[in-house]
Amino acid sequence: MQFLEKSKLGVLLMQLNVQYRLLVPVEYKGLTQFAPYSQVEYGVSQFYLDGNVTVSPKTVYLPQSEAMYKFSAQGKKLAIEEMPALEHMQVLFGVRHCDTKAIACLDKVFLDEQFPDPQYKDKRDKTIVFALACNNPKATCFCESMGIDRAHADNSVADVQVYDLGDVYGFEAVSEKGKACLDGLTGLNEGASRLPDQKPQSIAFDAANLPEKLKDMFDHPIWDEYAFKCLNCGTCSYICPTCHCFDINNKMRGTTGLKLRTWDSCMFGEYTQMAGGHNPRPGKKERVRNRFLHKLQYFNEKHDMSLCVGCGRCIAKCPVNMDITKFIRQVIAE
Amino acid sequence: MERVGVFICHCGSNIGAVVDCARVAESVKDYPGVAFSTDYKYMCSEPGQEMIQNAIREHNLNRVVVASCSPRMHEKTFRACVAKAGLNEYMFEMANIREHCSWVHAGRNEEATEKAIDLVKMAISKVCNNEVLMKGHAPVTKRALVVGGGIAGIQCALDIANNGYQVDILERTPSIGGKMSQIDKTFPTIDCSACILTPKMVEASSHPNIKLITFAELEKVDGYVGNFEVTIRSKARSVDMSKCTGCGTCMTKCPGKADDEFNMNLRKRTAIYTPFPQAIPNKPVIDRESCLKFKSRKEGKDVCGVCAKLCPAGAIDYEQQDELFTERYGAIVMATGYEQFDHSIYGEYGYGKYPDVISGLHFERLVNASGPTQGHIVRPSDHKEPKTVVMVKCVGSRDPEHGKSYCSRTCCMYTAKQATMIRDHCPDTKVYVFYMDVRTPGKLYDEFYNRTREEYGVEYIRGRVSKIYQDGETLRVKGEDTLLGRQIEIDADMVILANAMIPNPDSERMAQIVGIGYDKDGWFTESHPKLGPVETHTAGVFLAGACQGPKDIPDSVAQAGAAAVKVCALLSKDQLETEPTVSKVDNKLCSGCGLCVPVCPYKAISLETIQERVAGKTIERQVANINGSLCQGCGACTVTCRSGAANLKHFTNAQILAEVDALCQTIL
Amino acid sequence: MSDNSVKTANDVAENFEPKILVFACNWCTYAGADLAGTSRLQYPPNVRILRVPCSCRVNPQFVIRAFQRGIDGVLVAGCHPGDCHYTTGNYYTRRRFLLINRMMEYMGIDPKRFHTRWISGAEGPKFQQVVTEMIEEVRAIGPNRKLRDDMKVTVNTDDIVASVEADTKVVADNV
Amino acid sequence: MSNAFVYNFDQVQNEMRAMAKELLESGEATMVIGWEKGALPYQSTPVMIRSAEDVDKLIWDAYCQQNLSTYLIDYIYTDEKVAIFAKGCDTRAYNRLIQDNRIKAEKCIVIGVPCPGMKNAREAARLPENAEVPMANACKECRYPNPVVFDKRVGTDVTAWCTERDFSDVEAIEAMPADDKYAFWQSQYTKCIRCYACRNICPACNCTSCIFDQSASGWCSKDINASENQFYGVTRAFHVAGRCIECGQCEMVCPSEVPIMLMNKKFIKDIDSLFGAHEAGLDTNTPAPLSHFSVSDPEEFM
Amino acid sequence: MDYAYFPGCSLESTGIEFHMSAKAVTKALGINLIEIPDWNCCGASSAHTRGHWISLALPARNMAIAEAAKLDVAIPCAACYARSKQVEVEVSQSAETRAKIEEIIGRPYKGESKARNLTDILYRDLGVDKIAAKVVRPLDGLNVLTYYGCLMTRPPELACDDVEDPVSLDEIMKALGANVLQWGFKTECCGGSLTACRPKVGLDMTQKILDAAIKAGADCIVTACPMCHSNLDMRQAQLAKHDHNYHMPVFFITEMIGLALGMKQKDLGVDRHFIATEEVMCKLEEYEQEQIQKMMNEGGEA
Repeated sequence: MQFLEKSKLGVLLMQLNVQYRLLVPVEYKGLTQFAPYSQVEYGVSQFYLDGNVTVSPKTVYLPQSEAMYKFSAQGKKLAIEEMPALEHMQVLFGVRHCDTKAIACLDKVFLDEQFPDPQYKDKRDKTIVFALACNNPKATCFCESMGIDRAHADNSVADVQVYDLGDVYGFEAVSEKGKACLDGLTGLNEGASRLPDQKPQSIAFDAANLPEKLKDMFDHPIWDEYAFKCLNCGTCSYICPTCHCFDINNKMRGTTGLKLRTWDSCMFGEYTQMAGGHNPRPGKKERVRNRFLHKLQYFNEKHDMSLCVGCGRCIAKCPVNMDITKFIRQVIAE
Repeated sequence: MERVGVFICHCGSNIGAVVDCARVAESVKDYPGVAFSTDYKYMCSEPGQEMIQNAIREHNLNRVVVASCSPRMHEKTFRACVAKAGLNEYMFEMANIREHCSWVHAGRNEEATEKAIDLVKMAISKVCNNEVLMKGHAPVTKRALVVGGGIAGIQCALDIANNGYQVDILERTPSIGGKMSQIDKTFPTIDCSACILTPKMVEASSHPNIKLITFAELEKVDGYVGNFEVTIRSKARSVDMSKCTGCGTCMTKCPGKADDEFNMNLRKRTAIYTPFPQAIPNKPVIDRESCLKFKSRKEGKDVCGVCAKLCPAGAIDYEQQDELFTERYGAIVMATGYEQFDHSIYGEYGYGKYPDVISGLHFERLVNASGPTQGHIVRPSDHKEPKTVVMVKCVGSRDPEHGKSYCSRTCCMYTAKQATMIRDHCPDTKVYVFYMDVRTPGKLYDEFYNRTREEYGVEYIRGRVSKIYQDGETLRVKGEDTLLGRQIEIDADMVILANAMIPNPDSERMAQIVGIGYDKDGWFTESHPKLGPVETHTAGVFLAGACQGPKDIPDSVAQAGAAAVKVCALLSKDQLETEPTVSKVDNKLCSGCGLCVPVCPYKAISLETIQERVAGKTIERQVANINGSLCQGCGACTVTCRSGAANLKHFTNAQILAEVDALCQTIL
Repeated sequence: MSDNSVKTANDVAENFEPKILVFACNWCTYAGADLAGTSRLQYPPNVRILRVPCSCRVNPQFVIRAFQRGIDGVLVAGCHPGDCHYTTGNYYTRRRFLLINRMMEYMGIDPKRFHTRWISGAEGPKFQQVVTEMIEEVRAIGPNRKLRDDMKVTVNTDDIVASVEADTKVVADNV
Repeated sequence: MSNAFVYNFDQVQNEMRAMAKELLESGEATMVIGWEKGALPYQSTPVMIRSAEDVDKLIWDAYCQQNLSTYLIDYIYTDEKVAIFAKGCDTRAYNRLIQDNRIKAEKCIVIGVPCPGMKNAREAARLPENAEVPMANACKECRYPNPVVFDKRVGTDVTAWCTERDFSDVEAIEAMPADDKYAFWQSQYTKCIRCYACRNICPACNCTSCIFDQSASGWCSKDINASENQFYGVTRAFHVAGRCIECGQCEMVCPSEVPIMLMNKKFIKDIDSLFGAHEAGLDTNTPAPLSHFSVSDPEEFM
Repeated sequence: MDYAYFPGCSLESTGIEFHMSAKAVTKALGINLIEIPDWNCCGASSAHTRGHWISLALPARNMAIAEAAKLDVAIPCAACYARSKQVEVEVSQSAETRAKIEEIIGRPYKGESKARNLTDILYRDLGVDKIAAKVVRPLDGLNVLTYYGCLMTRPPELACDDVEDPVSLDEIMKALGANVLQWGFKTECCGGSLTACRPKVGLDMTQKILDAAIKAGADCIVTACPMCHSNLDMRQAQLAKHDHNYHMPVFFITEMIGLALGMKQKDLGVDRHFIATEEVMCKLEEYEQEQIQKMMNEGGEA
């Protein structure tokens, strides 16, 4: 394990920012998200490590609005212009393991063997992830209950594991990419590896047999109790690291246009609106049920991993303070 | 799939001289939706319209854009043209590249062409969002209303009635007849005004299809073409029309005195009066300002009552009040006539200070046999026959500074007529006429004017009068004679001013009530100065006579006939085609909030309860419903409606957004 | 910053031709513009007239949409209160645009860029004068870069905040 | 001085529970909607009580912010008789929904609760455990803490701590030069992720189908950039202009902390100065300022 | 009501009675006239024959001093008024004129302080009813003719009353109780300087006016211009040589007001006229006696 005094972190980030396009967690006027480190240099936003960011690093790989290709009509013919790939490599610094697990979930969806998503794949290949062990979780965190090890990268996403050891930071290469990147850095000195002491999480439960339990709860009255308070806004799905639904639409300017991929949410009515006016999920109950089941049951059945990584963002930001853990505990207790 | 045909018109050189029409046609050839694009010298001509119709068939176009003049001019023409080729007339848009482009950007050809291309792109983007619309139908009330009982109103009512339709004449004063009843003789034939007017009045009053509503005013007009609901205020006459026989004894003994407006206040009249002997209806009215009983009632006393005592038919009813009643009409003709310009603002002409300075209408009353002087031309001051009379023309007309900027058209002729009549009545009276120009724009007009000068020896002096003042017995008129280039002073016994014509002082209020336009001087605005002089922009409202602009009796009568034909054309239909460009509510989007209901000027929107199946259950909920025939398509509700449920057909949100996007400046 | 970077202020100085959109009510202002045409009253060709049945048909969202599409100035014109062909249409226009004009100024758009005026069918010269004045005023303050909806091609994680700072520096309106 | 000290939460809470029990047992209401404790101390969440035993779930503290009136919309087509607890602003929201014809009075029972002013949950999340949490922004300017309309009520009226609105924040922005104003709004609306939480919580935004849910209508593309977000922001502000009851929930629920009330308050300030003072939601018959006019409105467009 | 006061050369010499009566009357009516310190001649009758800039610069200096004190200038004499008004109008309308004038007179002058004719001040600013209220000795029974001359009404841009039909003198005289007759010579020219350099032409114009006055049966003529007053008053003796004997008293408007306000003739300078004014005075007294007489016997009966 290699060590770095906490005070020298800025220097390290400067180096990274020179070699790569460095993205770090920042706070900007109340909104915390991942942004280019140049913003911290300009003093526009503040470096923010003391908690997980509200808008998850999903935006790095699946931006909220992204052009897939540009098309224009020349006379009667149509010309398509692909979007350029990333110019240079990126480093994503400070990702906690709930988010790395979330990216692993997204990989299951977007890096499918037969139909890998080119733009997603391009970003994943060109990004080196510095995962940060999470010492003091927020009151809304419950990643351990969802089987996530806050200290060790147990998935293929993290390239370097960073530990906050009180006065120093510990760096441990996990993947080849990570090792190459660390070698390129100076100022790190070798030492015996040790682990940070991590505070326990306030919420804890065993979600092991959750999917089985949920299998026959499709018509359970519990849904009324939870769904009635939901407003069907898109907050939870947009800030959730694992929600990955998107809508394809275009944006025209006269005879040229862009084919856009933008986030969408199953909570919106228009999401399942069909031609002719029929909507298979007309009300709140169906939509909340669908979201919970997709996260806790359907994804497991397909990919044997839960689509909820216990980051607790939805608990913090839901306008009506819906609490998924209360739901899970109630299901477990059934 | 939109297949738009674009046709750029040169309009001879009107557009072609400034806009490169070929380039415009060429540059929109590949615009989304365009299947065919060409230009031609005269799109509105016969061959031009045929070209459109052939193109529609050949290229099976389902939308057409014509870039030419203002849609206010030829939209109807081109809609009919595309309809003939089997295309729905609302799948058509126009781009105005003449009034809004070539005519106002002369010499800037390059930029004008760029602008034309933009305007055509806007029209194409809009037409791509047009939908097929069918004209609606609304019932027609087979009854017309003529507002104003002058010669124009009477003639129009007669022409309508003779076509078999019911018509009401609404007159503000106690009797029909209007200004013409005050006039003694009419030019150019000098036949007696009353002789040609009173038969018409009698014919109107006795015509089975005509109802006279006199001493009443227009209060409120609702509804729309074919279905006007007019509220009329019938002012209290204090005489029961059904009982009164018109014997006139009450008028003989009435102690109340008031200025006789009909005789231009040259004499007094009784409080209970008929305006003039041949008045129709020949039933008196009590003027409550000058009637002793009503005046005393104000101070809590109750005196006089002579007329009630004398009246053999017991028709006097002091308790009568104004009453409002509503009537339904299919068409309205405005014939509110003109008023004389108040020349007292010309202090230098001494009006009001010198009694012998009078206006044209005053003279008409002097020379009229039933007038205050029984037809003798005498000076108001001392009732002596004037030896020298000076007539001053263009008092108030053609004077943008203090008066009106326009020429009042009739003064030259009636001044010549009055001069002839003076010379006729008092052969040895000298008559001078100060003029700027003499305008005799009619049949036998100029001959009449020449006869006035040659046979009747009237002295025409080309020049303006600067000042008139009392100089002892006579009026000293100071002016100039521009032809001789010298100042001139005349001692006149009487001066007659030829005042300008202005619209009825109440014209602006009435225009707002009926919902038609008026110009800066208050004349009603016709739909087109040349091609639509008797129509207005409001369907179903027509104009007749001087209310549309200064004009003499022949023109007024001609216009009255024209307006009558338009009314009859309208009333001849059992059903009226209503424009389909009205607002419509999409029930799926409407949440029944009712914010649009108070916004509609025509009260066309109401909340209706509908039944719907939601999640397997039939429920009832309220949605806004727009009555297509009442709605006139203003669009106020479409902006109040937050969810876009109310949308105005032919001007939908999508169409307007498409037009805005067509101008897009941003780059991707 | 993406490739179609917003034009910086200085490269536009001299030959800037503003594009003005006029929402003209069919019965009065459109007729006034026609009258300006028939009387051959010349005015600069920067104006595009969009016909609406009544000024009360103009939704403030159209005006903001125009600025999004890069139009430099918007005029909403209708009949004088009392003359409206639909009797009360322009009273609603007045209420709406008294509010939305203040809000647009509150959002930082230069008030010279949006006007609401009453122009009747007989006021051809007034149409010419209002339009010419507006074009000169907008030409003086340069192209509008506020509210523009230039598509930022998000090639990679070009996050939102970076674009803010770039925009804010460039966007200074009358730099 | 937040008058939470004088105000006795627990006493009102007990009254609420008793009222709920009585309504459920008598069958007058098939369901009572109130608040229960959420996951965190500064979170209370709406709860639906159907049986009398569960009434003890009901709590009443300084974080019961959600406006329960909007839930009534979901039940107008059912034969449920729904009772809700309603603070001063919630009752104004109730009037708003009645006036907008979205709920039927006979299906609802409004239990008025005098409100001492709710605490700012967002600040509470940032502050350490036992710090003094300030009052929510909208509650600072609240002039109607006591319910303006109710079928039943609990607790005793509180004295309003503010008599007129404070437009100093709006005036501060008005005074800024044009570019700074634009930079301010653009940076704020760049943060917006168009989750529509502000629209869905707002009692004035109660359309069955919103134009931002009809992407085919062409009003606003789903692209996320400062321009489209500002179009959404100002359009929504215009739609609720003259109808907004100033409950401040839009600002509270925004995950990006965009100061949405600054826009609504600008419209409120202008409506008051231009068309006469107007308070939305105090009754159900005063017409909305933008759906009527006065001939003597100020004339600036001659 | 404070004004800077510019008497002008005539009011120090031939028109001294206009100056005396103006000072007395304005003081009595509460108008405070502050004489411009070190004023110079406005170049009325001859300056514009020598050159345009000198004709503007002379009055400009006086106006500039008044402008420094931020006062409008009250000018009784019509000629001085016309000259001062012209420089005020030309300077406020064109920047180069202003620059050139400021360079010549060596002090700033923006054209903001207005040149005001004293009659116009009495009629418009003060108002006839205020004058009527102060009348002690009404001029009832006195038949007067008002005479405006040229410079008060022409050219239109400088005129202080209607070009064709001026009314200010008429209204003031009516307020004093006089019987104002009608005649056509209100704005005819009195001959001006022609009565000196081209007597044949000038005197003929003066004579026409006097003849018209006699024909109209006036007791006296009232004017507000020293040049007209001297021509009408002084030249009557010269005209007497051509076998017409004229005896038409000519008064200044301020003298008339003074008399009506009960002031003594000496203080107003009425005794300094060429044509004696006794008849008018005793006519007033006679009339007064009759009034007292009538009141006496009415009083007696009642």
